[in-house]
Amino acid sequence: MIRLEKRPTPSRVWAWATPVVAVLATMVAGGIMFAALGKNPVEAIRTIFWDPILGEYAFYYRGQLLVKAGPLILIAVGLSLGFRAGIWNIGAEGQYIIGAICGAAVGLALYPLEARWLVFPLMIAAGALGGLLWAMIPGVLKTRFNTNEILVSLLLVYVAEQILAWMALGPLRNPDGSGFPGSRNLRQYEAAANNELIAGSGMHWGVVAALIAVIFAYILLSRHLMGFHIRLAGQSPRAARFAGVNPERLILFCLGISGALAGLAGLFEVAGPAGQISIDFNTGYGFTAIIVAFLGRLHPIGILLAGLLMALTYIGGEAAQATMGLPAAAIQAFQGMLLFFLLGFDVLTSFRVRLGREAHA
Amino acid sequence: QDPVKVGFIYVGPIGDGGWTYEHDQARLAVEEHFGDQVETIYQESVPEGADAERALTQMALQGADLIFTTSFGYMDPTINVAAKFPDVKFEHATGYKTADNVGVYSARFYEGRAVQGHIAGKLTQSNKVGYIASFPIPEVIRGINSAYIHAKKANPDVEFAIVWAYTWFDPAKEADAAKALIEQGADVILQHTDSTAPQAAAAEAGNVYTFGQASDMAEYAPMPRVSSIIDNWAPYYIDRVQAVIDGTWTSDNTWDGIGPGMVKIGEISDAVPAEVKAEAEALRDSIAAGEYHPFTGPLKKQDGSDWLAEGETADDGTLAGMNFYVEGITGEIPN
Amino acid sequence: MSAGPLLEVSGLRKTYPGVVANDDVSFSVGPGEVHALLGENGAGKSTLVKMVYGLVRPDEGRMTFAGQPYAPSSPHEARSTGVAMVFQHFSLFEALDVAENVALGMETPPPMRTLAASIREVSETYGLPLDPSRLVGDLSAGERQRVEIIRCLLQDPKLLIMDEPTSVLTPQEVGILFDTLRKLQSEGTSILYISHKLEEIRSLCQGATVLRLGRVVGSCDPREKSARELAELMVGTELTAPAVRAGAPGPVALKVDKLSVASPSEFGTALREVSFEVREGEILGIGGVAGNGQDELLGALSGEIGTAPGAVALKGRDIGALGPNARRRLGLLAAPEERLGHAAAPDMSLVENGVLSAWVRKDLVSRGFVDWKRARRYAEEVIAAFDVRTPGPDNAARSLSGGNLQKFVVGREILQKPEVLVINQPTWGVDASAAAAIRQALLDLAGEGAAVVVISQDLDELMEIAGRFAALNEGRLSAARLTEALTMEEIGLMMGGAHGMEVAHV
Amino acid sequence: MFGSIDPLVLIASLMVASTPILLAAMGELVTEKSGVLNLGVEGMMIVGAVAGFITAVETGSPALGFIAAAVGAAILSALFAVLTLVFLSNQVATGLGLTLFGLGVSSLMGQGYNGVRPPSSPRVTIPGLSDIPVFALHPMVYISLLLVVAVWWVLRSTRPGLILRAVGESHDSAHALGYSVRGTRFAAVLFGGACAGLGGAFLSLVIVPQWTEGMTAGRGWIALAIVVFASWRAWRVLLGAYLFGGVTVLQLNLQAAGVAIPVELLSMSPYLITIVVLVIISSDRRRAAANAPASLGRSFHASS
Ligand SMILES: Nc1ncnc2c1ncn2[C@@H]1O[C@H](COP(=O)(O)OP(=O)(O)OP(=O)(O)O)[C@@H](O)[C@H]1O
Ligand SMILES: Nc1ncnc2c1ncn2[C@@H]1O[C@H](COP(=O)(O)OP(=O)(O)OP(=O)(O)O)[C@@H](O)[C@H]1O
Ligand SMILES: [Mg+2]
Ligand SMILES: [Mg+2]
Repeated sequence: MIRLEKRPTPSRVWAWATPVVAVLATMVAGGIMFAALGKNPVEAIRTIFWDPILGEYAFYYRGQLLVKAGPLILIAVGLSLGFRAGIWNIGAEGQYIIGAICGAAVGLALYPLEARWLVFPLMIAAGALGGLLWAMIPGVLKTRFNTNEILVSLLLVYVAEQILAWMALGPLRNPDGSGFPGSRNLRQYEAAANNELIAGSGMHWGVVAALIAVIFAYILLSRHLMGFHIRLAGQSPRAARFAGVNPERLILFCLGISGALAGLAGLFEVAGPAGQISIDFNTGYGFTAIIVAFLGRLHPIGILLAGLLMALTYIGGEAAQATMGLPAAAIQAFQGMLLFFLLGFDVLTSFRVRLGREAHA
Repeated sequence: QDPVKVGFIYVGPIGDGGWTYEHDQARLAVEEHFGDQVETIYQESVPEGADAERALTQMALQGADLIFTTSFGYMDPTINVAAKFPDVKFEHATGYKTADNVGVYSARFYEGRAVQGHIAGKLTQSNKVGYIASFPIPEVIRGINSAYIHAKKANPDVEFAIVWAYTWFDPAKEADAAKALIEQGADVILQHTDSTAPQAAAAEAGNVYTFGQASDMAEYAPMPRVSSIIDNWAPYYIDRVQAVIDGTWTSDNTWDGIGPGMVKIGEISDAVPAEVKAEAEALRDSIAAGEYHPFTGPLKKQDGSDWLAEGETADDGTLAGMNFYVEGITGEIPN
Repeated sequence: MSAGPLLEVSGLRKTYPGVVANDDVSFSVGPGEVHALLGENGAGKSTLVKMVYGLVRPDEGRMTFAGQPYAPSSPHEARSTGVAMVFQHFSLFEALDVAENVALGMETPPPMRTLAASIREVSETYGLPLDPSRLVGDLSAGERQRVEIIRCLLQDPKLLIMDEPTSVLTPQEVGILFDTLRKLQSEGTSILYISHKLEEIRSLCQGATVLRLGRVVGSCDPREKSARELAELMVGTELTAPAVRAGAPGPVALKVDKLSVASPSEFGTALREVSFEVREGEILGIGGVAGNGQDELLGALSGEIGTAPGAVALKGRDIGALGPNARRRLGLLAAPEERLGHAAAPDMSLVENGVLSAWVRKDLVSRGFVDWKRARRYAEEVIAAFDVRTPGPDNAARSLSGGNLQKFVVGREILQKPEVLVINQPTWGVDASAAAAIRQALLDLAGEGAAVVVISQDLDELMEIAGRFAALNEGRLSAARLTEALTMEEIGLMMGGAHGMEVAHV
Repeated sequence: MFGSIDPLVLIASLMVASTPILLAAMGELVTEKSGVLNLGVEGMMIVGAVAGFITAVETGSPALGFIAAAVGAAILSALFAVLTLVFLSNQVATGLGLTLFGLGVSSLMGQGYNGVRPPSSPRVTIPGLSDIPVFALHPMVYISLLLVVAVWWVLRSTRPGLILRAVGESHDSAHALGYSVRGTRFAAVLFGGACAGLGGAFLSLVIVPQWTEGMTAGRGWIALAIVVFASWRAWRVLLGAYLFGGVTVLQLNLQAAGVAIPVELLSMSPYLITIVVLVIISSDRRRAAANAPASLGRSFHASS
């Protein structure tokens, strides 16, 4: 039987070492799965973990890593603030959609105005505001009526998806698109486009925003009184009240920030990589970001790394599909394994593992 | 000589039993037809947007010579990537944007819907035909209109009850929609969503007729599935790959129907009375031969305004962007 | 077998990472004996009894029970052998009712209906009235303890372990408890009794084992020792009694006028028209049984609970609408009862816990940013001034023993130089020497001219340090009276009996 | 306007449509009552769907299919239990990971089963009653109702139920009294997995019935929401599941009946109505909190 013994203080060594150990363990377990599917395990692992960073086409993939990681990090950073305070926004996907819709709507309303200095900032503001307001629904319901925010934010994702379909087919439909669903492509509208800042680098304003958010959250949590209050409220709500934290304001703040960041992610995505509002615009960033937030241990730097790792498995996984014919399902299962190992090995950070008979059941 | 590398980008999993499944069947047909001359690669469940652009770039980087992008939402990504890789040929399904190295292709499913509509009109006892629609887009609206026109011709009392499922593929929801239609008295169900769930619901209800969609869905024949529209991409794919091998590929805009075999009418089962079956086959054959166009005047729009005069046929432009019901259909198109 | 001890413990040892909680502990409890375990906070008393109850396995050592080797692998085994235990931190479930809580502590509970009847019956026999259908969360601390005791009594234990049972009880409740225990003893039950209240031990116990740092440092018959001797045995040094430094009371510092608030918590008590005033340099003691509105009163004064305008005035200024930090800025500080989770955040370091309430007055935040250097200096200052035993200010609050954390919390407020300090249960579960230090600090604070409100259930403590005394009962506060003129009986009357509890005629 | 909608028929179809969610939610209720938050319901459902489907097809027995579904999903949930209860991993993240993993594994398992028709299950027929739609449904529908009664009764009136609630309420107290927190939670997680698996199999064997990848299409999430909606009460789970299923079926029926309500609004209605009802029932603050297991989502480690 395995016995766990709590360490007096969490181990710094293991905090850094567990992700490495977990990735190695995943490679072994995943390799076995790939071999069972009749694929060369070494090649598969190399395609997933190595090629995107250092392989033949890495020049392209490295940029794509940022494109994929950007929204994940941006959303996860926002969510982590709430999670730390014990406020469970699991509807970031909905806020992402609404942010994209609002931002795109502003851009499309101003079409074909050429003043980029006006159009793009207005879109950014609209995107953030859209996400924020959508997140305020669970926030206000919670503070006014004590409604569970997990439930409301989750259900609102489905509502947002319906609104998205409606927008793509109705109000935002491209008038020049001969009746096909989907909005005008914002990337072809100079003033509204969120294109790469340096061609081929993958850097767009969304990635920049994600990096700013990481720094902002880092400073907020480690230096600012607000961040201190967020951490305090999550650990012990009564102590937070004693410290003068107004719980209702904190709920609205955390939901607002996470909603605004998710909305921003949606806006940058719709104006950049995705290009347009379409029925299937959302691809689950809002949900994946929850995993990223926890993998990053709710720490901004951790989230940055977790977002990049997650992006790597997506991009490497796609490459493995195309080059080796691995089914998408195998990649999904592989990602699941990676998460399990990362989460499972995390125990080593705060516990010592002893083998042998347990002193007491 | 190196084999020609052909890539496929799919919107769903190849196991969806419908849209993506049929594209993948065609890919397998290409492999079988050309043997060592081609190598195919594919990527399934690729979301539209940025992910599609990356998947395309990746295939192009890895030396694909021809790439089929099999969903409407891949239109802009295809155009974008094509601009960066002028030597790679692209074929985009169901879109309208072309370039020197981007061709588009689509199928005239409405031709098949006409045949279905006729059979439905003849078979219904309750005079109520249920229609499970996915999203209100021209493709789907065209199908509803075509089916309705021919059902009405076969049976002037027929009515259509339309349920918008707002999904291409959610078997349980499709099943619920089918049940709701049956409960509302429909005894024939047409569907423009991809799963066999409606067939199963009809089988359970008994005495309800359905049609296969995208695939033949023969496992539900002879009842409730009495016929089907099958997406048959193989001839076209083989043709285009051949063109690349021969070096004769040029950008095209293909919209094929029953005639060239892109749309196939699945076996009309014995549950359909022989004379109805004969009529339906005759209709199919005249469409295939180009003698009859499913949208032939006189036709009015739902609001009563004139659309097509006696003998006039609809032009492809109007059909491609169709956003209105024809006269007689009740209810409104969402938005 | 009849002559030998009921429980014999020899050479028990238990280590936790970095701590030796028990080392070579041996002692025995005779049949029908009430045996005390004494020791400072962290001496290892709870660990020892948990081993007897089968909850913790010893690393080394042997036990015998009624002459048979005894090595319980779980509390179930202990209970079927005849050992029952009342925990220091209750082992109750707030959302379950009394009968369910009792059933969970029994090996083979009868059907609920029968159980409810026997709960009623036993509770009446022992003078501990209890309604089996009430939710435990709705009960006062004293009533909760009755649940634990009845749970034990229903199993006819041969050995009853009680870990600090009286720290939450009023004198009346303690009296009832003692009657119950004596009755049990007369029926032949042995009792292993842990308490910091030495007078209690002297009146109840026939034997005592004293622990220090996990080892047995002595045993005695407590009836033959004075409380002071016992305390010195525990601590190992001489104790000094608090020196009273009462000055003449100055002008009114805090005035509370007809304060009524609803309780924010599900199982709380509302305050009803509470009025009192405290003067500079004075300590006002507020006594009463736990659960009569103490938490709410502290919350209303600290600013955690919103109050009506005009209800609370600080030096003539209405502060009813102000929040905790605005009140701190004006000089009104508070220290709640619950150390972990209210006064301090368990997983945060002492530095962070210092910032928690001290940033306003100690200038630890500028333009929204926390100055961690100053914060650390402040935490170090508190640690030094109040002799908080911890490796350093970066240690988490939960790693401190209860007494040390209490010293930190009290010190954190006192070093901010409050003009008014409201403190709830300043020495709850704290050992004698630490309690003396805290009381002294409060007296010194008043001596320097601050007004102090001490809310406590420990009446001896209030008699010792407070100038005036008032009692809180079901959310109402009695008029304050000078302590010197009060007798215990009068106090009992002021507290309105013991919270609806009658002393049953045993 | 609603003239063509037969209420009995509607009730019968809402009962069928709600059953997968009801089964999964009942399982999750028990899991959460023990203090464990397993967000992997979607993953467990789909694994149940595929495991049940494969078994039913291979053996020709739908009953065996349901058993296999329960076992298969329980095995998957055991993975969650080991991670969260033994290795003390974060429950939220592990649950989300379980969903991802379950979706992947199920499609790997299901390769080759696309388009296959499963054996159809017999209906219970009670002479005289079976003409009434509500009494002629698949046996699992009635089993799910029995499950509600059983869970309610076990939680309320039996010792295992009491221990389960105690563990979910305060794991420290339960541990101090000698109850195995880990063991109880392990069992509760397995039960939750098995129920979710049954729900999945009901989709793939009865409602649809066919196997397709991703066929649960978010129903696991709805099941999770229903448990919160129900504030952890068995009867309210039934109410919530039937409310949600009912609105879903009703909106399709309204469309089919040609009622002139905008389709966009109708498709949103199940979610919106659930939120509105929740707001109404949770505005009583004190009561809402009372049923939530106090230890929900917290890891337990006995240091001894
Ligand atoms: N589970 C545990 N893990 C690690 N250390 C522990 C644990 N339980 C107790 N200790 C440590 O063992 C020592 C003895 O603790 P114990 O609770 O037995 O003291 P105590 O005498 O009951 O103190 P108090 O009077 O405060 O109740 C302390 O140093 C304590 O920190
Ligand atoms: N999780 C549960 N465990 C045990 N019993 C339950 C549970 N949920 C409900 N019950 C019991 O089921 C019965 C009906 O449930 P219901 O949800 O109506 O409870 P209720 O307390 O009446 O709700 P409310 O107080 O909101 O009116 C009650 O007897 C209730 O005690
Ligand atoms: Mg103790
Ligand atoms: Mg009720």
